[in-house]
Amino acid sequence: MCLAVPAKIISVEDGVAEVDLNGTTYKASLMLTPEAKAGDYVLLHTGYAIQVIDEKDALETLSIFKQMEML
Amino acid sequence: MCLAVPAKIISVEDGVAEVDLNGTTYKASLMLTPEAKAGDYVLLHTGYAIQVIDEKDALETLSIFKQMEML
Amino acid sequence: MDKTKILLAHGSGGRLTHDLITKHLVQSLSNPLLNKLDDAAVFESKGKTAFTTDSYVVNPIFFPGGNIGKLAVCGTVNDLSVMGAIPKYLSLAFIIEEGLDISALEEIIKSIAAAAKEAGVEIVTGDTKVVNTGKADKIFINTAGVGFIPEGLDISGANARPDDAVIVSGTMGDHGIAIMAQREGLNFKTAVESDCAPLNGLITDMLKVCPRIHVMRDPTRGGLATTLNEIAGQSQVGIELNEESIPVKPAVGGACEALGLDPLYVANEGKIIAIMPEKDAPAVLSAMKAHPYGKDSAIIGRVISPNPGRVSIRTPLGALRILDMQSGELLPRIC
Amino acid sequence: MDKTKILLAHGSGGRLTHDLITKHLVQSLSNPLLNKLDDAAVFESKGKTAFTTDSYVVNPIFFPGGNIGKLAVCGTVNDLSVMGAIPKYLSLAFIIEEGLDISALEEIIKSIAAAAKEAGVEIVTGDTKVVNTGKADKIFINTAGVGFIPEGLDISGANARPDDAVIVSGTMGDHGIAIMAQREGLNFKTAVESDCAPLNGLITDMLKVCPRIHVMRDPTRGGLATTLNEIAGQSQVGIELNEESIPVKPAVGGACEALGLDPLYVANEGKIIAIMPEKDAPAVLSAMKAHPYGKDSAIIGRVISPNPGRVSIRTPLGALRILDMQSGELLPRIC
Amino acid sequence: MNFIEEFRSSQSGRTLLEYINKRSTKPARFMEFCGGHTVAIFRYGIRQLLPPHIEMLSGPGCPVCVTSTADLDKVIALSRLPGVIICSFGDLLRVPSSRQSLLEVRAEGADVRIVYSTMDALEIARQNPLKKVIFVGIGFETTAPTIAASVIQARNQGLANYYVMSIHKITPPVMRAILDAGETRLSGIICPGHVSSITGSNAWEFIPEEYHLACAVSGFESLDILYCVKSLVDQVEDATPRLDVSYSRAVKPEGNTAALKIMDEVFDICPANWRGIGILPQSGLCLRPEFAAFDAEKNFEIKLSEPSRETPGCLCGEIIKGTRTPLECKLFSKVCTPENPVGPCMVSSEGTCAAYYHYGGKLG
Amino acid sequence: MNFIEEFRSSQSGRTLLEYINKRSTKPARFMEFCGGHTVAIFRYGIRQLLPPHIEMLSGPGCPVCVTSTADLDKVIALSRLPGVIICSFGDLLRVPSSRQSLLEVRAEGADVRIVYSTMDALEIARQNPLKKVIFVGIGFETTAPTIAASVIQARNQGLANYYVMSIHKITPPVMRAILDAGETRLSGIICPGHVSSITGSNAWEFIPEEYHLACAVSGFESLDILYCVKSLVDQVEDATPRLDVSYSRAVKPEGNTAALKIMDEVFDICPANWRGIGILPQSGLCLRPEFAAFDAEKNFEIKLSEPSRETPGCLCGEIIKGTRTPLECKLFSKVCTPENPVGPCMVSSEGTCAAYYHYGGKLG
Ligand code: SF4
Ligand code: SF4
Ligand SMILES: [Mg+2]
Ligand SMILES: [Mg+2]
Ligand SMILES: [Mg+2]
Ligand SMILES: [Mg+2]
Ligand SMILES: [Mg+2]
Ligand SMILES: [Mg+2]
Ligand SMILES: [Mg+2]
Ligand SMILES: [Mg+2]
Ligand SMILES: [Mg+2]
Ligand SMILES: [Mg+2]
Repeated sequence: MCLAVPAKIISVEDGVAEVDLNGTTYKASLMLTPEAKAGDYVLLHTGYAIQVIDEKDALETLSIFKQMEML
Repeated sequence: MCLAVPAKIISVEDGVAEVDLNGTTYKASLMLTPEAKAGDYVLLHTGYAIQVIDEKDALETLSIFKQMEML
Repeated sequence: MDKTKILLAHGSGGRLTHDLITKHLVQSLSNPLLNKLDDAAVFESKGKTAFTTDSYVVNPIFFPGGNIGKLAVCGTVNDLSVMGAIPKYLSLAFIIEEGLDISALEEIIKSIAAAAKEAGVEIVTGDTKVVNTGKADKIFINTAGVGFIPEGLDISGANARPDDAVIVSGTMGDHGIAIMAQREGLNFKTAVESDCAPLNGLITDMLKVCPRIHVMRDPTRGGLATTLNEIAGQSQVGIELNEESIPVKPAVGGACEALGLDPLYVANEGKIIAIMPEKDAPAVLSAMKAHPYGKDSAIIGRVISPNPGRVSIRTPLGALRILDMQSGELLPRIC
Repeated sequence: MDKTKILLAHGSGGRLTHDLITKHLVQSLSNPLLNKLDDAAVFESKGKTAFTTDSYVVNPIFFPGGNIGKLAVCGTVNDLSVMGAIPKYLSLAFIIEEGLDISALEEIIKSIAAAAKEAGVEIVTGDTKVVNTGKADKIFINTAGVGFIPEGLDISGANARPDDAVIVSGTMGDHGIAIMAQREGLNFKTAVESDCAPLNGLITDMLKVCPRIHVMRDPTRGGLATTLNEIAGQSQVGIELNEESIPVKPAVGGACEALGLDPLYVANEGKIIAIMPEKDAPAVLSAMKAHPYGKDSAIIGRVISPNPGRVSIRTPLGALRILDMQSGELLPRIC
Repeated sequence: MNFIEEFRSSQSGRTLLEYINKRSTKPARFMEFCGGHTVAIFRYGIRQLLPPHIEMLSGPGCPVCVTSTADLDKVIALSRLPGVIICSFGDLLRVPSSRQSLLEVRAEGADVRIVYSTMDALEIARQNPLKKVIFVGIGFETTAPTIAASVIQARNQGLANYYVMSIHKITPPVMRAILDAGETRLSGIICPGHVSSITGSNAWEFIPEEYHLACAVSGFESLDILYCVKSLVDQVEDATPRLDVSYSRAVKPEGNTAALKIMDEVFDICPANWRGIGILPQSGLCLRPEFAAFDAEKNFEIKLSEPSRETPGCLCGEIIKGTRTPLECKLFSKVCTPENPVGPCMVSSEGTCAAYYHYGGKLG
Repeated sequence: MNFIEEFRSSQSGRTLLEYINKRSTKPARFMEFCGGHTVAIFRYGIRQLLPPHIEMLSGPGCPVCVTSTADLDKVIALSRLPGVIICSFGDLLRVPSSRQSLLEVRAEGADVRIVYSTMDALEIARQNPLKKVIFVGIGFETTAPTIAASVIQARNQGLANYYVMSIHKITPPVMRAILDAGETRLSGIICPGHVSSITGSNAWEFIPEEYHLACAVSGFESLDILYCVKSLVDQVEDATPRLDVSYSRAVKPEGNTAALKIMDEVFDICPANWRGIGILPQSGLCLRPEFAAFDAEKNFEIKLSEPSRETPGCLCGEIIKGTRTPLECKLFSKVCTPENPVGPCMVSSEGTCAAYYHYGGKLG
């Protein structure tokens, strides 16, 4: 029951965000992530944003992969 | 609203008759003709027997036609 | 847990669909063309080819004299046959409401196989869709059919000519009344069975004695009256019937009296109208009467020049009145 | 009072049916065979003939990229074309739920006419049934089709041979995702349109450069994965795909991620799979890419001897896993 | 004997026609009150077999045709209420109200069911305890007792979700209204057969007594009608207007007393709105206060969105009164057909316009 | 950057695999707790690319698979009540209870609807005020907050016809139960990614601390999983069990406090019945008494016609605990297929048996 995907918040209205994933957009309630704002990436799960994605952390992880590749 | 057809009572159960018309049988409530009994012909209208047909009168009428034909 | 009811998954295109097709359909209807399970069946053909389709939505799906499966084969076989074609190949497409008992489907398929066998046709291609509960009525069937027309025939609704004789192959209204008797809310019972039958055999016998038949048609929905009106319109002729010579079973007449219906508007599924030169009528009539599906055949009228597009009927008292197309649904009435 | 909605009477076989057929259908789809309104259409045929049927129950009936009418023409045209046939004649049978807006029916018929024109086919015979509210879902359409196969072709799902190349004509899953986006209760929007298209033109171009194509099939319900499994089963060969080379639109991928679906199981209505000797693949591929309906074509895998009846897929990491048939309904999932 | 075939003998029919054609010398205008007779006369082709100086007029005896637009609008409004199932006889479904027919609201999703009998409607009520089942009670004295019987059954069985919307009408008052208007200069009346089997032939004694017109109660087979016409011709030729009963096998002078009693128990006499004629006092049947719990008018708030309107151009009102025939209506068979009926006389199977359309079209 | 493609790069994947294959020397058994991981591992074909001495075991992390027959029987019983609409996620519909699945009761006429979100279920409740809408709440900490959010919305909006049947479970207790049983002799744990994005990675600190096992929280893309396996291999090789987070873009030590607050507001912790494991204390979520009005168990009388029974022969219980694999089940792929699943591990798309069936079939 834990399928969640990253999607980007395009707009927010009444606590419900429009989020985009490669050109397909979904409604996502922000009840569980009240801090999320337009431009943020959130984890979308059953119509709710359950977490805001930390871009800095993501880039860090990716750079570890790059470093490993270069070894 | 006055389509009614003659049909013969085959059996009666709980005030509802089974009536026959040329081999097709219908249910007919006898609420409006409580005197009707098996063997009688009744006028069937919207699932109710609305009148018992008077065979004697019918034969009389038919014999008038026969007399006219013979003239 | 083996399934006893049709689920949406049976129509999803996946393995359950595949299993339904191979287990239930291919096994019962088996023939080399169907068994290939390609996107289309491929066969050799040559010459004048007849092609027709009908969907069957009859309610109830099982009725005295048949079921929706038998009907779906016979109806399409008959539409080919009345064009003079020898029916050969049928397609078969189901739309099933989720929840249908698989045993009901099996029985329907059995009837399809039996009717196809009797008619000498093969089911060569098919399709199965399943829709949610409440989005269809148990099962709908479509069949399309292909048949080949022997040289020398020219049969069409547009070919009726003045002085042609009009023959029907039996009693009118049996199918419609048999079905109505099964409907909820119509409290009647009747021994009448649907006349549902494949008529290609009968028609072959007719064409043997008279390849000059001008028109054949099966008077299904709308009944004899509507079908004759269509023919009168297509051929731009008048048609005059004799009310007393039209065969109607007493029990069908009885049912119609009480429901306020006219048997000439009630559907048939195993009868044909045939129109041909008057001189050929006696020979055709006796060929028809010699066939089990035509034993009650009768000459019921003739084609006339006046009143093109109109059907008229001579009443027992000798008056002539119009016999129009059916208008609206055929509703039981009490007026 | 002119009718704006379909009533049961439109399917009763009487005058309203007759009017519906002549006014709406014959006028829009007019051709000499149809206009006769006989029980079957009659045409000349010769040689290898392909015959197929499908019913269309798509919900909603209008969707980005088409409607049920366009789909009903394209689907059957494609099933004929993938057998190598030149599609010629279609039958058209409606089952309509009482209450359908007549304007909706008109729009559907317009699309049917346009799609038939594009595909170069004629609707030559038809049928219309109307059922009570709640007994169907707005409208169901069945088409059957007849086409003729030129000499020298031999295309069948049973003809795949080891070392053949597997090509698809474009991106996977567009139709299914476009339809799902329209469904109530699935809160997503997408710019993806149904790929619904008649593919006979594309296929003609392909056969021109390579009449030796072994298999063609349109991956509709069940998607690429299911269709390839069917072919692997029919031909008793293995098929090995390369996951990275299968074209999928980003928005389709995005929709599938969130719904827990795999685009390889999602339906297409304007794509084909073609399987042919490896040496012919480049020529076929460039013919396909030159056609508007094939511009995203790609070689996605090959036929192998091991694992007959099985489809496997090489993942981007280089592992090989089974790609099974779809099981059950395609349900959005959240696991 | 099945009391049908015997009364359709073509031999006897020809004898009766011969008699009529010989006997009749005076021009005469006969009105068949009952729509069932209108249809039968057309179906048997009787009109064309009578002497040309006998004119047959159709009267107000089709309950559908005389239903006012205002009453139908109420029925349509009821059908739109949530949780309601409308039950009615098939005849009523195609009749246009100010804007729509029941068939059309059904196509829009309303739950409208055709029943053959009020017993079916009671069964539907039993099977749908969470719904409210409204039976639209339409018809004359023939039918009203069957609706009354259903109300009594609903009461006895404690069926709390069964209602009747009563548009029933009774026939003698409208007969008087037409005769009083005197517009049609009639020579005789064919009195309704099945109405009379309930009311008794006595109900029509006022016709010869007060209006000095020939009259006879007729059945619906060909011989019944010809026998009735024979009687009217005899009365006209002899100038001895009286009440004859040519349908004595079904019609007694006192009618069906059991049915009359049940009808009287449930229904009160009240004014009714007759299409083309207007409101006639004491010509309708409404539920008695004791049965208010079953009265749709008392249990549902019927909101009409706009005032009712009759269709302009339609002559139904005149046709019902016998002062015009459908052939005089400009819309007949051009704009107004059974598929697209403008007025109720075209839609009802026993409507005069429908009978002219189906059976009366000019031949040759 | 869309946070998907970047984490599927095959080049980086190969690099990570190379690293793992080089670094790993000791035999190791890793359990992926989460069914989502099971599916991803199969889909990417990761198992066959790891060194042969690394064994991957699937844990109890599919909420469908761990639902007890007894709980499902209750859901089926609810679906048969008149006037009820059952809403659930698609995953649950095919799971067989003692006798039937929800798909099968739907085919028999029950009103069972698949929703994508509890927001859809709320909308269905709004649109069907005369019906009772029961959402079957299934899932772990990832999903439970969204159900809690729906209950709060229903309360705030005064939606009186919305109910939740809570079969929610929480994950740390079952993880402990499995480790306590010790049957599987594990070397490390792949901790659930999306559960942890709610609970926070801190929830798993007990694994290295109390059980001295390697562990890391993983995401669901190929690189996430490989990166996590790399971490486990490092920990095993270095014998330094610790809690790593290879999915730090979504998982914080403290988790999602807003979601935890809402979950805590609506749900109380209670015992739960885990298939194959039995009742574990403090491992489930039930509605708090303040929300009793929304609790399906408190508002409907659930009558079971017979005692619940597990299907004989099915090893789901063992498979969930990681002590057996589907290949050891006699029914696997013969009697038990996704079309005719015997146990929930075959029906759920993230069930171990389904993953083996779809992706793991032997090739060549
Ligand atoms: S023909 Fe039509 S419009 Fe004219 S009077 Fe009759 S019902 Fe009215
Ligand atoms: S294969 Fe089927 S029966 Fe065996 S353990 Fe898995 S779910 Fe149970
Ligand atoms: Mg046909
Ligand atoms: Mg037909
Ligand atoms: Mg198909
Ligand atoms: Mg149904
Ligand atoms: Mg036909
Ligand atoms: Mg097909
Ligand atoms: Mg197809
Ligand atoms: Mg047809
Ligand atoms: Mg619908
Ligand atoms: Mg195909």
